[in-house]
Amino acid sequence: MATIDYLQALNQALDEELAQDDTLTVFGEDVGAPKGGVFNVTQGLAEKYGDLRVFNTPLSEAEIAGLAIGLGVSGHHAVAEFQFADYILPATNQIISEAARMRYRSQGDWSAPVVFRAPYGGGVGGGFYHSQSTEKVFVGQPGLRVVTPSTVRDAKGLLKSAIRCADPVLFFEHKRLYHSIKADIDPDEEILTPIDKAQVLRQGTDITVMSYGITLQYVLQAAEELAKSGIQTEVVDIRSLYPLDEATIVAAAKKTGKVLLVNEDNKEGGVLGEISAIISEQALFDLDAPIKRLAGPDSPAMPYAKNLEQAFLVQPDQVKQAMQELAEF
Amino acid sequence: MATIDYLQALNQALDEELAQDDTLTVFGEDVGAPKGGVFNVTQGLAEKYGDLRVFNTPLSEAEIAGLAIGLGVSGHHAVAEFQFADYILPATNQIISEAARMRYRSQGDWSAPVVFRAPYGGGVGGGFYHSQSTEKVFVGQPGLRVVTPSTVRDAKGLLKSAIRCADPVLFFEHKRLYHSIKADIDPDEEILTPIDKAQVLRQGTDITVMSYGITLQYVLQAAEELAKSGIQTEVVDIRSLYPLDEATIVAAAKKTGKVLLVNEDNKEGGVLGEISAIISEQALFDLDAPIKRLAGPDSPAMPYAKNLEQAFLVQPDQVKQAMQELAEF
Amino acid sequence: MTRKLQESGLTKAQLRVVYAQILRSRRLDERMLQLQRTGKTSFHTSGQGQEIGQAGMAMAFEPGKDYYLPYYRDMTAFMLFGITAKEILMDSFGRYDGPSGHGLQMPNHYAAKRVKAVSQSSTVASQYPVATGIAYGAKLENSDRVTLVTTGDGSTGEGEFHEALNFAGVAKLPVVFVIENNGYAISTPHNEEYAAKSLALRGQGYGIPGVDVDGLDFTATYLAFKEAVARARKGDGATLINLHVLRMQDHTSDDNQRIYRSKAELAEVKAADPLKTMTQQVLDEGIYTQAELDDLEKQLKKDINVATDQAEAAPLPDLSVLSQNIFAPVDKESGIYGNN
Amino acid sequence: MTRKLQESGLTKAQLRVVYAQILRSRRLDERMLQLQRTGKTSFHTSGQGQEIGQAGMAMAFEPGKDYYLPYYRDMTAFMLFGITAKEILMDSFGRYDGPSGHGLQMPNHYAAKRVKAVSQSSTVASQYPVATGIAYGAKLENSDRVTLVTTGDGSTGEGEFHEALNFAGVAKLPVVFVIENNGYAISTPHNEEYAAKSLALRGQGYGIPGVDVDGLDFTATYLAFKEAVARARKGDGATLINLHVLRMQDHTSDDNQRIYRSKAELAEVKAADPLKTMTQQVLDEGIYTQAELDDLEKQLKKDINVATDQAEAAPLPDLSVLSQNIFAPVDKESGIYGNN
Ligand SMILES: Cc1ncc(C[n+]2csc(CCOP(=O)(O)OP(=O)(O)O)c2C)c(N)n1
Ligand SMILES: Cc1ncc(C[n+]2csc(CCOP(=O)(O)OP(=O)(O)O)c2C)c(N)n1
Ligand SMILES: [Mg+2]
Ligand SMILES: [Mg+2]
Repeated sequence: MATIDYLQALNQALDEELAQDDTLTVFGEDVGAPKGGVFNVTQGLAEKYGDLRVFNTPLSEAEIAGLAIGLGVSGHHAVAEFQFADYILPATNQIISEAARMRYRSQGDWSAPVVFRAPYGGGVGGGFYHSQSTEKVFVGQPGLRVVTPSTVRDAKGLLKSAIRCADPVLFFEHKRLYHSIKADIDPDEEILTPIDKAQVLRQGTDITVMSYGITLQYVLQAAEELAKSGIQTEVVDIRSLYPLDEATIVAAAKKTGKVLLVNEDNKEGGVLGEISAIISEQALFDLDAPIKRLAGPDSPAMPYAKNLEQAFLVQPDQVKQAMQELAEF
Repeated sequence: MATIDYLQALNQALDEELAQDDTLTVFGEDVGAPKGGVFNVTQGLAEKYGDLRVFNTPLSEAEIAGLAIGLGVSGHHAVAEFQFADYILPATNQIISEAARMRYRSQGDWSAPVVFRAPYGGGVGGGFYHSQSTEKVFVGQPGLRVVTPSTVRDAKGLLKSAIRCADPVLFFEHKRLYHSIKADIDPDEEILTPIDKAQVLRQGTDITVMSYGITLQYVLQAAEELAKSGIQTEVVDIRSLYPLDEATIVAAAKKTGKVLLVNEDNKEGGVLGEISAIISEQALFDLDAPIKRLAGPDSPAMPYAKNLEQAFLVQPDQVKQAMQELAEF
Repeated sequence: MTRKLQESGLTKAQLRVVYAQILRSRRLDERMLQLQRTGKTSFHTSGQGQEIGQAGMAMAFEPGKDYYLPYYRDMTAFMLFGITAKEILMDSFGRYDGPSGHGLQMPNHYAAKRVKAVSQSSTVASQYPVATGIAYGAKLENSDRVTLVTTGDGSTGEGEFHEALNFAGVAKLPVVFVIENNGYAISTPHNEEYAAKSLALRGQGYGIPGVDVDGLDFTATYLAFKEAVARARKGDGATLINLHVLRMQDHTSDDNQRIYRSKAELAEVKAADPLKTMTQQVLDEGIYTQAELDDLEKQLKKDINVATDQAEAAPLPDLSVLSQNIFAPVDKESGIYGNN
Repeated sequence: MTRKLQESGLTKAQLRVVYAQILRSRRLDERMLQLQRTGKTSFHTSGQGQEIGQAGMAMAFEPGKDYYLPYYRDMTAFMLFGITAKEILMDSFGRYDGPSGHGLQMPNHYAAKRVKAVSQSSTVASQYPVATGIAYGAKLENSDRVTLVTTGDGSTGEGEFHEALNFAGVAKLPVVFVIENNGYAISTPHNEEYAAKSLALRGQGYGIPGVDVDGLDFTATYLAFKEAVARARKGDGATLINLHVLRMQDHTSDDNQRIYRSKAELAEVKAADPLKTMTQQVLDEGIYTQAELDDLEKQLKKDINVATDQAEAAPLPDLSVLSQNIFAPVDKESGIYGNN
């Protein structure tokens, strides 16, 4: 056992997969030696696996995506890094028009088994273009999986599974989880996390809260605190943002009849809407309270000044309060 | 009065606004003389207003968007055409990073009062890349309005309002409405449609159906037919896809307590999810039935072979049946 | 002056095959336009005027070894890579056995797993970045396979064109980038697409050779591509080829070019038909006799008739296709990931 | 050889101002690094090594008439357009009165309505297409105003760079495109960014002149820009300027360049500091005496101290900003649209 953080878990996942799959390449802006990525997720990999397999690309996100797709198409595997989730946007066409459609439009003649990694989320003083949650732009594209790990174990297991997945996976990493969560992981255990399943992290009978990213940490913490006053929370880590794991979501909603959905993104138009719609379509008469969403305000994410940034971000006490109110509903 | 179709209404809107606003420009691929757009929406305009104001651009959608934004920023107005809604994707970064953020990030020092037009929707034998509903990619970006007219009157009035709007507007036109719906429009009437309001097209007391695009026509037709068997349908034209008109949506949902949402896009991840979430958040206890969605399957839109294309598309009889089932619920 | 076919260095037998394929492709193209006009199919994009250039291009590659990312006018090159008229017609009729799209893709979206012709989108130029990934794969495999990717002149305006060439220059990728330059992007003439004296000049900006090639001249085209392919196989990197061709027909069957091209211009284009030139060449150089050509025409007509009937009779995709092959099946055993 | 300042054709008075602004900007940059290191601000991107080139560039434009779309290292040019140290510091401290972002944007996102310096995103190169729209506006207005837009060398890899230049060539737009080429994109050296011998060669691919300019040489830079601006004002279209500069500091305060640049290279860069060269020039050419320079240093220090205090004391944005200026208010009278 060794205690590692979320970022180290990602690095281990890449390292292990590079070791076991010699068709695998890892690249992106500043991903190669000696920098190993602006967040250091790929640190040491170019040194270990050579700069033909782990390398820097020019600034050109569409090319980064297309390069990955072409590698996937021709029997290689690729993990492409977008330096920030904000900078996936120039690659939208490649991801949606090429990667997401490759298998279906050719009925399996061709496929694009590639992973697009992207650090997302705010609270790092990054202003509008180093803070966004851009997952909503990419969900709803059949053929493209969108996932995000919110635990250290999943950071490793989900990335390894994504690399082994035969389809393109857009893999979001919350920047504020990189160093803020740690866990004991056995370096010899082969961790592979299901790529299409939500995960119940805590069992409860009073309220059900579903979340992902940093806000999931707030939910877990609040659940712990509220348990002391007798409120038992069912906590679901959504994890697979597209396609959603309807079965787990609906079961968890039915279990308590009171549902709160939490994420960091803007409220209107984000992925929580779809989760809510699934529940009200499939479990309406099991509900004892309106399906509440706690999310960012509907203003552009995210202003720079600390006070505004904090006001934008969903705060732990807001989460706790919303949970309490729901329990009392 | 003159009977015109949806496409002519769009052409009239452009013509009138070019006449009254001499800062206005209209451009895109093949938009200038003599072709006037691949669907002829801009036909005759370059001849009338000159090819400095109405012109062709090279194939470069990011540039088309940026050109419009720069014009808007410097006191001009622009209507930029994307030849198909599928081809907005290469411009995603310009639209989201520049247009949608311009006003907010500069606190009003700069703004981008531009319209991005895009023909969307399937059923035209266009396969994967001439059939998509790409609105879901762009909703949820504060600062960017997303609208679509579904009546002839709105085709004219909403485009004129969008042109006069001080913010960027992404304007979707359903291709199969271009020539399939007609209306009597007084050419001398100045039609300006509210840009942030849904519209109740039909009053009813039994069920509420909300839709936009071609499927709204099916809803209206079915409502007419069902009225004969005593089912009274409240029909809402969503029209403003972002931000949504919550007040109208919630009121219409409460009115009957039975809600059906219909669109042509895939079901999971589309804009219907948000509408559903708003309703279950604000009107849950007024509901007598689960909020149902009738939408395309969760497979890539849209296969070419006629049989598959028709199987993908929501059909009029499916709409009618879903409405009937909801009424009987 | 158009160079002699014999100067290409190809054998007479090879040249006979090339010419027959070009003619087959022209006749097939004509048939496809006719099928569209009579409502038998709903769409066609003609490649007439681009056949000779495409043939010179295709002959420089090794089908089955080299990867090919074609664009929608590449029927002639595609056939020279080994695809039959019947296969192409199945795609036109939206039949499941069509190799390009199995009835899911629009006509003219040429692709075939069998010859490493990769599935394409309609989004112009987006195959360029994908081609660089495939080319990078050759480096990883230590293979001397080459990747061929084509697009139109107007499509060079897209950012993805640029990004792909830039990376190919940096990584010295074994790829041949082709611009089939017919002077138009739908109705937009080249001077409204780009202001460069020649698009070949772009090569320098990426550190790769850029060459102008007369795509109406089979031999000139073939030799230029041969050089580019040799360069790539040797590990010397990419080449950009600006292949000058003609667009003889409407942009697609949805278009009417008489609106934006003058009668005089269209007459000129017709007169310059490179197929005429090449037909004269094969006769002059004794590759075919007139009698042989007459037979060939008859044979092609018969073949295409048969192919049309067979293609039309082939089954449409089953409705189950709507939910197949969207995602890879999740492996039941491990319960965790696709069958990668 | 660095050209004499007097050969620029600027008056001694003008050159005094230019030099003072350059020095002010260097001292301000140093202060901003210090503020970041001591935790007073959270971020800074240094422009050290690019000041002389930026000054030569800025002096060729008419602030207030010409539009300017800067990038994040453009502090010197921005100041020469008429922005004060205090204003810049307010942006660094995230204060509402900062002209660039009113506390909403990160530091170094230079913009100011007052001098037509347009709000920028962090997404590199995305200002290039926007600049073409502004330049097109000049044509519509029949104005001889020029648009200046800058970016870094690495950023030229982006598709938006290409699309903007292509259209500017086609439409002969009055715009000057600048690449401030410091040889690095964060840790990525130029040979991993592009393979062209010079990025100036890209100009030909767009039908516009592309020129290499020594951005360590004030006079050479100023004259090159003067020519580009004159060209644009006359209606002769765009110019691409590849301005060779140095990046003396880390990419940003989040970076550590000692990881990827050798000690020797960093020592070389330090030795080549163009400010040293120019300081020698102003002394040699009698534009300042040493005593005057000493005074100037003292004055700048005082000014920057005051500016820092004032900026820090300025108010943060009010929380109400969170819901302001997202959309224009809908006009109550007509009930239908924004106040366009
Ligand atoms: C990204 C994108 N934008 C627009 C279109 C619509 N479109 C299809 S073909 C075409 C013109 C292409 O011209 P060119 O590249 O010269 O090729 P050609 O058709 O002349 O062979 C356009 C605008 C598209 N398919 N993709
Ligand atoms: C589209 C996009 N991709 C990536 C980034 C992250 N990023 C910021 S600056 C930079 C390097 C820019 O290098 P260059 O253009 O040479 O400018 P320099 O910083 O050297 O002045 C990168 C990769 C970004 N801001 N935008
Ligand atoms: Mg063309
Ligand atoms: Mg640089």
